Amino acid sequence: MNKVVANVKEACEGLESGMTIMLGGFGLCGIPENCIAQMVNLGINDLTCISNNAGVDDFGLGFLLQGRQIKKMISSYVGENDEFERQMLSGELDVELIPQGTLAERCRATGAGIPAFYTPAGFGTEVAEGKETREFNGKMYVLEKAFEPDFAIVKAWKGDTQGNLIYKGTARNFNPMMASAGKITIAEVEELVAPGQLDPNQIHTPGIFVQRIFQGEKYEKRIEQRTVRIKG
Amino acid sequence: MNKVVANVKEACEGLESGMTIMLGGFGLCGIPENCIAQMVNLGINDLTCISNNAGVDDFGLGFLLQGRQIKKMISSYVGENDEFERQMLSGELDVELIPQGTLAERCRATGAGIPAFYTPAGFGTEVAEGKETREFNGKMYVLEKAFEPDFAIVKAWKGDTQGNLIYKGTARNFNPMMASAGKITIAEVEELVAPGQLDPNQIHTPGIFVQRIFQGEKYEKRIEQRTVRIKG
Amino acid sequence: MALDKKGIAKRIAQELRDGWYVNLGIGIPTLIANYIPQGIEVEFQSENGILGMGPFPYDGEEDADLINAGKQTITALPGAVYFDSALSFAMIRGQHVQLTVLGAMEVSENGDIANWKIPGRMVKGMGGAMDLVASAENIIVAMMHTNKKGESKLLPNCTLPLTGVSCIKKVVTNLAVLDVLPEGGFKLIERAPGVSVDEIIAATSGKLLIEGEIPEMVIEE
Amino acid sequence: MALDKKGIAKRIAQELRDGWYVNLGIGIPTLIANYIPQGIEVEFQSENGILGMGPFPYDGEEDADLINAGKQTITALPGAVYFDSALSFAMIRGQHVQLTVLGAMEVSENGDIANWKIPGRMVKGMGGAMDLVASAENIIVAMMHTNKKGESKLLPNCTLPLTGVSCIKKVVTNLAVLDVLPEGGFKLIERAPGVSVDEIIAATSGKLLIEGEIPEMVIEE
Repeated sequence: MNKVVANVKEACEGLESGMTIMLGGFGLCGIPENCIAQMVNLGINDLTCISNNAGVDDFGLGFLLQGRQIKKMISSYVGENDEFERQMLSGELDVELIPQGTLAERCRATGAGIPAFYTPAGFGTEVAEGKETREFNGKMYVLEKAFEPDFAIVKAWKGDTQGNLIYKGTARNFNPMMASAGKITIAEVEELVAPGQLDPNQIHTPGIFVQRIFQGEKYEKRIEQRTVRIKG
Repeated sequence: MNKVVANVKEACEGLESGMTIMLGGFGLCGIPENCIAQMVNLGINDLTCISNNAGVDDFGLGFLLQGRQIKKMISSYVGENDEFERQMLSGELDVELIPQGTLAERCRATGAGIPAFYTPAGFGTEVAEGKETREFNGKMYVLEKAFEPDFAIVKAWKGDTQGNLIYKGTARNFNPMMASAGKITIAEVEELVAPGQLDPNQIHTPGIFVQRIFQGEKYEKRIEQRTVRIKG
Repeated sequence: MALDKKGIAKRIAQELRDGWYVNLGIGIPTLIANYIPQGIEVEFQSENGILGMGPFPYDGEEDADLINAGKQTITALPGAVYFDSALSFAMIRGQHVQLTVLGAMEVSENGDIANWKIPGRMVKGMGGAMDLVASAENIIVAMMHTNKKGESKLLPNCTLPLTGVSCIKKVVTNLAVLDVLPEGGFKLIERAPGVSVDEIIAATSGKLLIEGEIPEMVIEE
Repeated sequence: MALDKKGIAKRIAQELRDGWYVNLGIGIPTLIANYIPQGIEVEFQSENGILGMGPFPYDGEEDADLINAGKQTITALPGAVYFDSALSFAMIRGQHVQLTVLGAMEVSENGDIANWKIPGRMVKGMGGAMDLVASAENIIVAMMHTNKKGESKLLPNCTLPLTGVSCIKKVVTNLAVLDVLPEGGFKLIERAPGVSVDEIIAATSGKLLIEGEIPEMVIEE
């Protein structure tokens, strides 16, 4: 069950303008850097991107915003990005804001064959406008639905040729649920190993969810908010 | 955040007749052997047990059935147990059968604050009788709800004093979702270690879900269907 | 001559495609793993929580923590993965498993299946069967064409409590391969070696569609 | 004298109880981690996927794969766990986190909170705030009592788009500690050192309940 593709170019074959694409990561942590660069190269546009954040001006999804390749962002938080703000305020960019837990659960539901579920998040707020609400055990909930992405693109730490993935630290974030949600899921990894090299007890994303895998050429792994304490 | 209790007796304090209790395991694989033995010792009865299976005559939940401690079983499959069959056919035991995936998802929903979700499993069958059904994208689904267990009892391979758990092989099964679902969750482990001994990347059940943990005195780990091939 | 259980498994194995993830039910379906066609690679999912199931262990090498959905001791192949029951059924409901093969007591001409309960008898439960049939895009039923009393198991309507509705696309029996048509009806695709169309007609009580010459299955010994 | 941000954090830290899992929002709440009372142990959950957050790393030891919900580089304590966003919000929605502390632009006397959007200004999003306030049994708002224009942030009704309804139980400001009563209204519990009840009355536009002598907060320097 070899899922390996030769390179990022081959991995991104079939990505087209107008598609809905999920991209893993939280802030700049655990984002598929190589595939984002390739999406810039491909010059595809009118994209709907589902990703918790929208990158910064000169990194992550910011690259796609610079090229006005994104038509709509579906995110929970989109600060830290001047170009994003400009396009949003000018109306060039459509933005749908979703509570972070609802976003995560909707991604999971997509992969898990759950068409809809109830969550308390957003009840009584504008997030619930136009949505069905309902009481269970005296508390109010909002009905939320699965997504329908064409592709999901995730970044893992290690992966094997069968598509099994392990993430590192908080770079895991949205990647596992999104990996399960793509009609086609592309995984880029820092280190690609042979089957059997990863402990079968310790796989975060089983290869069944992954259609294409490759080792990224280079990872900058930029830090958004470097905070340190002084030794002393 | 020390969750360690001295022994199985202390771990099972507060378990009472009439309670609803979730128990991890699939068949006899990954079942909380020590806590089940203690439940026999406690002599509590009128229990509602949520567990994928009901053990065999002389192991697992079969012990509780022998003592007629269980009033109702909520399971997906209950074969391999003569005493179970006798009590069920005589009407002494109430049995609610639930599709296995729905059982797993309802356990997860319980722990995850999702009061209800839609699943395709059981639509058009007697499992859907009396339940709300609904169409999404041309397919029919059944509304299923979270459980309300008093205790959840799980078995893990390794755990640390903070309640972080790692399962082994297919002994994982229902344990992680049930661990998240108990008002009080008791974890029995084969090996109890200090914080920091388990890789933080590789914890299956974060300690936040576990209220009590102890190292089981002895594990028989009985095999239900020993199947082998002959070397040659 | 009608197929035996091995023959049914061999015929269904011909339906496997390279790269598929497959869930095999208990009974005849389990045998399919022994007949994977050369040159294709498939991976078996067992709904209790493993992908990449290997053969049974050698005597003395059984691991109580490593079983399949039939509770049999198994081994894991390189690249195998263990996971919890929620993720396992996420794979199934989310249609990540390309083929499900399971047994049945009855199949109706509109694709309903009954395979979990006989009124009046001890009910053991549906296990994962209802999730599997409600979710899989591609389900093959492996069963004998008739029951022990000689009555057809391919019916106009199921008489037993259902496991799922309008979900079965293909049935392979000891007598025939049949497609269940979207508009209803069993379309005869192949006959077992030496079995006549008349024998299949006689053994099928649901609507049977026969077009042109019906070829014999080709099953290697 | 009214409290500064550190003072608000110190006062809220007194609400921590041994064995609690706590989620701290960005801003004043983050400071609380510096003032955990002696003899109690709490563990911090950051909704991007870590339990057991430690202090910031030493210069040169930052790890791009290890950040908190504010996207700051952090460290992990022994016994820490990393997890995905779905499990993280399972912890939050499932009420496994005992205390949430977050900032607000407005709180109403019936416990509504507004903290994510100002019409006409760039909206950055609610992040995890809506999940947190809709789920936590125990939520404390940490904020200044009035806004930059000197207007009360404790109101009869919120004027800004809501983050959650009837969810806030306690508010700690630079002037006071107030409980939000189930039947509505802010009940004054404590005054900041040197702040008079009249000052609090003047700064509170929502319904304020004052019973008996209102003690001063005890805040260690």
